[in-house]
Amino acid sequence: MTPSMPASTDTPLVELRKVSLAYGSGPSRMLALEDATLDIAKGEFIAVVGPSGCGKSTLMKLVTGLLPPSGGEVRVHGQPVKGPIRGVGMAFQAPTLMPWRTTRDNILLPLEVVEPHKRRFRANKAEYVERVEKLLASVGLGGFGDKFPWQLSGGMQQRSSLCRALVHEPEILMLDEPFGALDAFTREELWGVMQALWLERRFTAVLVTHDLREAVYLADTVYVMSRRPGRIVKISKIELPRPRTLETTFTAEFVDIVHDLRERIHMEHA
Amino acid sequence: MTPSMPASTDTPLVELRKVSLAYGSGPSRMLALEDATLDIAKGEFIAVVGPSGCGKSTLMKLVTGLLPPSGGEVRVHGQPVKGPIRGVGMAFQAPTLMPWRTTRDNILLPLEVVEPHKRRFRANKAEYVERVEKLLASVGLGGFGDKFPWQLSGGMQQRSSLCRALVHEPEILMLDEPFGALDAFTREELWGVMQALWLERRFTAVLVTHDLREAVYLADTVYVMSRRPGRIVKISKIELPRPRTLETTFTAEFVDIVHDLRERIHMEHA
Amino acid sequence: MTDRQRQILLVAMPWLAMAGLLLLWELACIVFDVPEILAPKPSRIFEVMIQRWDILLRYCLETLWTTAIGFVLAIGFGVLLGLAVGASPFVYSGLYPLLIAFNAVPKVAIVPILMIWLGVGALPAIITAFVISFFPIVVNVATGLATIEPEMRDVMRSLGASQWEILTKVGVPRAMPYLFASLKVAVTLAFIGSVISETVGGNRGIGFLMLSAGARNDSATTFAGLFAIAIMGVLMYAACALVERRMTRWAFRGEIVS
Amino acid sequence: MTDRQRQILLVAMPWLAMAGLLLLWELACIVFDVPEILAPKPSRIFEVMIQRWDILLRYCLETLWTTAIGFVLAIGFGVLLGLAVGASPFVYSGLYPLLIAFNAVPKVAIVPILMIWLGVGALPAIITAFVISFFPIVVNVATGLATIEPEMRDVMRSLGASQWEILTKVGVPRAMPYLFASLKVAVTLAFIGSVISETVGGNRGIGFLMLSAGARNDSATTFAGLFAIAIMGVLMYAACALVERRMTRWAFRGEIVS
Amino acid sequence: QTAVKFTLDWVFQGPTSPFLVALEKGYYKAEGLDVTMDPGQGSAGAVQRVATGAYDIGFADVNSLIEYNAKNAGKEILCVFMAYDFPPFGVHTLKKTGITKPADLAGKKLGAPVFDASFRLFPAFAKKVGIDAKSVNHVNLTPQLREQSMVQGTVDFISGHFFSSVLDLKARGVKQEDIVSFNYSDYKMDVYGNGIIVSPALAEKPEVVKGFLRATAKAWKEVAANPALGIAAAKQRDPLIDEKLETERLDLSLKMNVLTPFVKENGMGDVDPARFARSVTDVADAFGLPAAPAPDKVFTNKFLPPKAERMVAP
Ligand SMILES: Nc1ncnc2c1ncn2[C@@H]1O[C@H](COP(=O)(O)OP(=O)(O)OP(=O)(O)O)[C@@H](O)[C@H]1O
Ligand SMILES: Nc1ncnc2c1ncn2[C@@H]1O[C@H](COP(=O)(O)OP(=O)(O)OP(=O)(O)O)[C@@H](O)[C@H]1O
Ligand SMILES: Cc1ncc(C[n+]2csc(CCO)c2C)c(N)n1
Ligand SMILES: [Mg+2]
Ligand SMILES: [Mg+2]
Repeated sequence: MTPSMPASTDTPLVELRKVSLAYGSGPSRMLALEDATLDIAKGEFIAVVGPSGCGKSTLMKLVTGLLPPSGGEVRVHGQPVKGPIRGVGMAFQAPTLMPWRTTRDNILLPLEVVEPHKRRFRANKAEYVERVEKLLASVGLGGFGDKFPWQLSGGMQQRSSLCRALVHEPEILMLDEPFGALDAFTREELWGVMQALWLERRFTAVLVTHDLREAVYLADTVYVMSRRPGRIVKISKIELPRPRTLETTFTAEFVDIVHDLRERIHMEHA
Repeated sequence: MTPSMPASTDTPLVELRKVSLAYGSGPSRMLALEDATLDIAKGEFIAVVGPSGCGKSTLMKLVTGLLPPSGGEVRVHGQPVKGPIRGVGMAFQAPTLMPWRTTRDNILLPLEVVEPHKRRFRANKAEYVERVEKLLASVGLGGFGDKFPWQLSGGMQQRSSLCRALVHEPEILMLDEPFGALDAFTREELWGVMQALWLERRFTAVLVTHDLREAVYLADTVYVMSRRPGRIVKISKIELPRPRTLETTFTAEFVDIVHDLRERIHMEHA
Repeated sequence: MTDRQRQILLVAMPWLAMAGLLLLWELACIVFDVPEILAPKPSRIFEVMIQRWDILLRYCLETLWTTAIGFVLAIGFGVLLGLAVGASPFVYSGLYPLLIAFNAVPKVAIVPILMIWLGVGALPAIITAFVISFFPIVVNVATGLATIEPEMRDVMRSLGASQWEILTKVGVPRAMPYLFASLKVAVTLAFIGSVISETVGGNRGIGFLMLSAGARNDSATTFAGLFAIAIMGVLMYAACALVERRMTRWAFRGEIVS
Repeated sequence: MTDRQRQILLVAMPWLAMAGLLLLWELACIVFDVPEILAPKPSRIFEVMIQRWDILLRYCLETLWTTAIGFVLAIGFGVLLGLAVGASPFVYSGLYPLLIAFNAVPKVAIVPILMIWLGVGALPAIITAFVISFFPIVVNVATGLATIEPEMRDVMRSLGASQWEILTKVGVPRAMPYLFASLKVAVTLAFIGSVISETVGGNRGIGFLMLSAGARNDSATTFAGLFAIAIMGVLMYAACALVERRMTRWAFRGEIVS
Repeated sequence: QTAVKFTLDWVFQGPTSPFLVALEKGYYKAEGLDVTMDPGQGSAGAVQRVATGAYDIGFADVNSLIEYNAKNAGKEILCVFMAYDFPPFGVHTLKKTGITKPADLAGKKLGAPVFDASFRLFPAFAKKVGIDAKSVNHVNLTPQLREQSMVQGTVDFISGHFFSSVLDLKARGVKQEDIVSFNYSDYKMDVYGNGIIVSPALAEKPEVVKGFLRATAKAWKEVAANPALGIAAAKQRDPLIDEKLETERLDLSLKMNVLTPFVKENGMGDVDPARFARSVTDVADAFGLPAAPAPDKVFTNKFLPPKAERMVAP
């Protein structure tokens, strides 16, 4: 690659270089993340697993620029991150829906804010509403658009929040335990939905999860983090062919990978 | 049993008789729960599983009297429930910690409110604080008592909420997905903690969960609910010997029960 | 108590409370033989109100519309300033002390100066009503913004929303319950502003009526004027409460369900 | 801008803003050749303040303590009434219209009656300060209570907490940011109340000073009095803001982190 | 010591300083009276304060009293000491308006506080000079606004006490020769001015009233001889007053309102019964009262000290 060529698929989309983050200052200072170094290529789907409180959510906020690192550097598109980056879709760990908006309006929010949708939002309103309805139906919430978030069950709120992260078709998708409050079947259904979307659009995705099967099913690379302060202790490339199906999850190869990851995390609990 | 004898272990502690619940009224009326009939004996540990949005959280609120049923009758201790009943510990689906209290003070809350602790709260403050610290340590949050809830990770908040439900040693324990935001190991550790507590105190417990292994590990009876409006479609007595261990979960019997439940829920997704 | 009885009682309460208060007043006047010049009996006040309803109504309407205009201006300006103060720590630290200083100063002392610049008439009344009532709105809107949950802010920031978008899409709805709380205070202040201005100069409005009645030792008419102001205040409040019901249902959801 | 520069600017802002305003005023006076009797130049006002600081201080202290007592009473009573109004729909519907009615009535019309019962002196000033400033507190505390998240209420209910416990353990902390917002408004009103009462009768406090200065067209002294009130208002506000920082940090956590 | 609450009609200024002298020098104390003295908000207010019993004694415009007594028959309040034999009431205008005689006031704009005694008496004055009071367009203005508004031309003329309006105008840079004043008394409206009024309850205790009047007359005599004494007392009460201005105000009021030929001859405090009776009718007419009160229900001289003690003219 000649230096004159623009950094494209060869430079990773997201680069973390020895990033650390400490909350608070003075005696209450607490290191949540230490020396995290990782690269995410454009179109890569990564998963982050690790014990509760190890800094996974913190890591996501660092990548999207919601938090400034205490040390090290975060780069996206080769540029150091100075503030919240554009073009991400983020499903936070809590649903964080706005109680004054109906579910539909909550999901329309990114379209009101993010270019280029914002510009044509008024003109294309009907079309956007239809898109939202489709999305709602795909996560099993057809017909609930008119309800307010506080009229939904916990799992339904979480799915709405997922829809909000997807609706503007972002380049980068950050999912913090997006299926945690769902039953096994709904969850596995949504894995399929998720994978299909990814295969179609090839966005870059970061998934935080406690479900190792979920991580292996969806991700190209799984990062295992240590207890707090979180460090990356294992990187596991998942070379399983796509599209993966529920059958894949019963193959020996799949089960082995899950088992390996499990063993590694178990060490953190010793 | 002679009629003059007080209803004791023979009458169930909690009785639901064809209970239904509809949210809203008029055109926006929506039936969340239909004809739920179940008995919970004193000291029984039951689990409720079912698809997302089927009315599990609603069921819990009905049992504790937080919601009045639209139809049917709820009885606790043989008395019809008219308002919130006393002596329950409840871990809601969301952590609902109070942001103006430290984690420790959040967990102390039931002791400030519930008799007989309330009466001696001031006098025994030190002892109660110690109790909270022990509880925090048992869920892996030792040393976090001074933090505010918004300084904790999602999983840590959930564990604090669990502590709050346990601290006053309630007669009835209601747990709405108490381990949903935890990694597998922390979760399994807490199963053990939970079971040990139950074996010691023999409280009556209702656990809502999406993890069938969790349900079977902990419960005496597992209830499977249908899609919304939720009805009880399967009742499964778990006769596995106690204490159950992680090894138990690998026995054929255990796996079979889980498989059966799984099949039944799968039908709901068809 | 059934739901229906409850409903009826709720509607009846304000009337019962008011009737109770007036009765107490009437009785106190009779028992303590209070001279009319001090505090007339409510029955006497109502008598005057009925007798002179046409004059009262005319003066009331004059006051009402200056107040309404001043109040609307106060809402507009108060919300904007509140947004600015709530959104920027610099505006906050620079402007808040000045605002407090300005508002601690009794407006009675300022109005004459205003009148010297603007002459007497409706304009100074509008301005006084505006000036006296915008502050609670600023404070409450600013507090509403400052207490936005950081989680909501993060949702917007992650979408790359501008400061302005965060303000309008989260800040404004979040601040609504605060705004409506402040309107209840502001509307009463707006009336006070109008009336003060009318007493300082001019020959219009309920303030003038009360003052000239006072000069004639006609305290029944003065009190009739006070009652008229009170009634207008409650009407304006009812209008605000109506809008509040529609716009902030989400914040009061706890009340609706249980 | 570094964090340090930011910090310095934040502290400097109120002074800069104030200086800017006064400068503008001074210039306007010079350019438009405003006669002193209309609006004195700030420089002249400060001259008077420095010249007569001892007298001013004496009067100020008189006003300050009546105001402070009235304000403290208003907080106590306002919080209690706010809790009652926020907690019970019956109290709400029965009392709110009455409160609005009472507060829409200009206190200047009520104070003379008060003085007849109580005589002139500190007592009517305290009561006026109290009466005028408790309403914003009631409204905001009540709104704070009414907007409690139902989830929090359920936590308490599931513990079998009494209405009173829900009120004190959830309602009060929840209403704190609202309370402090209202205190900012209430403290300015309390000053206005004191000063009004002092103007209506008595020979104490800044209100009397301004009255007598007004009667002899000594507007420099009148304005010196206004400035003194403004300064006291800001001082009281600063005291409230200090307490606010300590007590409602959780609600402003969004500001602290980012 | 008997506690006595005393209210002025207005703030502590030169013309009311004799009361302060009596207080500071202990003349009231010597009569066995413990007097508290408060400023007021106009004569009507002072009458009301005494009427409601909040104060025992007041200093107020006797015309306000006539109105009050007419409307509250059976609860009359008595004036027991006439201070301003010549009333300070009048209307004032500026040369530039072209108004030179009272008849020119017809159809003009009058700025006045509604409770200003000169304003309230204006209809009677209008009648005497033959103009229609209804043709005058009245605008309410607080005392702070009144003079300024005329200087700015917002109103054509104002009503007010001579010693306050003229001094206020001069303070605004208006020259004495540019001010045109019409004193009501110069147009056959010879009503009385301010006097001391007592509550019905206090009227039952003649010794107290007599003592009060004796002390007051004594102080007035001293102030008439030496105005600086009065100013010093006022200064003590209200440290911020402008001595020069108050001296001028006091001088004016003494010369014009207090030390009239009648007072020089008969002493201060009493009235000419015929003139007083006439003034009661005039005032009742001006205020549109249904019936004039009997003069002896408004003023009595039965509490006055002997004439010798009332000869205040130096
Ligand atoms: N706002 C904050 N202030 C202070 N400390 C914080 C804050 N947010 C998180 N922390 C601390 O940082 C550490 C990591 O938190 P983080 O939320 O990243 O964990 P996590 O890996 O997402 O955990 P979980 O799986 O439980 O969600 C925790 O120990 C937590 O206490
Ligand atoms: N406050 C409410 N107002 C109106 N509808 C509600 C309310 N709470 C719940 N519902 C509706 O009732 C149904 C059952 O909700 P519930 O919370 O009991 O489900 P759940 O079984 O707990 O689901 P999950 O597993 O997703 O938490 C849902 O369809 C939901 O939309
Ligand atoms: C010494 C003296 N000066 C002025 C007045 C006139 N006056 C009476 S009340 C009032 C204004 C009240 O706000 C004014 C200007 C007076 N009676 N005595
Ligand atoms: Mg997390
Ligand atoms: Mg639920």
